[in-house]
Amino acid sequence: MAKVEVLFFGRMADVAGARRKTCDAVRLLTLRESFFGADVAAVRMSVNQVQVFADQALNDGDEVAFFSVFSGG
Amino acid sequence: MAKVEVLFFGRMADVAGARRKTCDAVRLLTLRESFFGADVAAVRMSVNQVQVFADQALNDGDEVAFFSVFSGG
Amino acid sequence: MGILLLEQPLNAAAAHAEFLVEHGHHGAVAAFTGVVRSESGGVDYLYLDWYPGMTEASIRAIADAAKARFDIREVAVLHRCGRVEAGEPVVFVAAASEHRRAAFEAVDYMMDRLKSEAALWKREVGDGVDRWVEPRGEDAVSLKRWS
Amino acid sequence: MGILLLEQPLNAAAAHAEFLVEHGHHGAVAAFTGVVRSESGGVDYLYLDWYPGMTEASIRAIADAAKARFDIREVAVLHRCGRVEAGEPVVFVAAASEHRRAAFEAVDYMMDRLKSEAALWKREVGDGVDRWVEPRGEDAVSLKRWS
Repeated sequence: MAKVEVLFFGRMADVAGARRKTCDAVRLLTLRESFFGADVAAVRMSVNQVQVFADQALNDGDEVAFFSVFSGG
Repeated sequence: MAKVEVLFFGRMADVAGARRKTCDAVRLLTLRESFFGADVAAVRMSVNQVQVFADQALNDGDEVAFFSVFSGG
Repeated sequence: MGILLLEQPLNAAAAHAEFLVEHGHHGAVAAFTGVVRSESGGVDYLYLDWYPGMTEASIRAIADAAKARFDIREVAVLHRCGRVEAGEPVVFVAAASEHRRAAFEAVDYMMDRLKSEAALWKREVGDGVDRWVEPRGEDAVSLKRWS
Repeated sequence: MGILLLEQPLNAAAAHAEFLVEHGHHGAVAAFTGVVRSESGGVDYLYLDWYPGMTEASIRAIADAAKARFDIREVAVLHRCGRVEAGEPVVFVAAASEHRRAAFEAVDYMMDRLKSEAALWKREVGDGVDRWVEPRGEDAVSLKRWS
């Protein structure tokens, strides 16, 4: 198990009911499922501030984020 | 003969060698020819501050202008 | 603010600031400032010849056309005439709208029309340079986008 | 000026003034200011959630892409984060160029990309209103013009 920092932004912070958590995790998609279940179509994710679109293994100290679609400007 | 004020702007002021003249004239194109001869392709004209593109009779007190193509902005 | 033809220096920063205060609440403000280029081939200043009355009317017609054509709330057009030194603003155009696309397009449109339909005559003067400027081919191409 | 993500009020007039002083000599300065609309259906303020580090990087990537794509000399992007009251600027974008078309297009392009590719999350809060905003269909259409 890797110890990772998990951050939540936008609507996903409301859905998860958290802004930040420290978690033990092995893979990104498993971690996402633990917060959002199977209904993940709207959940974007990043690892170490780089947006990612597929599963990957997590390492100790990784910073993972889950967030809704961007809306700036 | 009508007595008209004639103004010159842009390059046409250089060509005519004048900025303003008072002239006796009957028709617009005859007046234009008196300043620019037959080489009038680049000479635009207005009567009483409205741009015109064809000949017309002139009346006492009309303000005629001859000028080159606009270049603002 | 509306339409102004100025023989004195044009303060584009102040014009933009005032336009934001008065019309920014609509949501979207697009602006364009044209400055006499200081690095361009020896031009020390522009001289913009103008026809008092007709020049203002031609600029107003362009602003009115923009307001009729685009979904915008307000426009400003400030244009210099007379002698404009290198580095000084020659034109400032702004539009306020609830929609950013309309604001952009209105400013773009007004600039295109000002280049060739405002009653102004531009002369470039500098070291060994003294020429009347006519609209360039790219100005005509740009203008044609709106027809 | 470059890229700034601001938790404090954004002074768009001062930013425009500074940009003109520093980069106006190139000849063409286009600018866009987005303000939180005060008249729009009971919104008192926006809250822009952001991801420190990633948000700045995403904005910088958009500015760099504009510089690579258009014939422009300099850009500025100032974007608010946190709580932005109705009537306050939320974004200021500017581009300086020798060519007005390039300056216009660069600002237009950056605004389109900021709407959907900057790492920001916009919430509208007001009288009976509290909702996360997602990019609208027209934003996607506008963005597609550049692809």
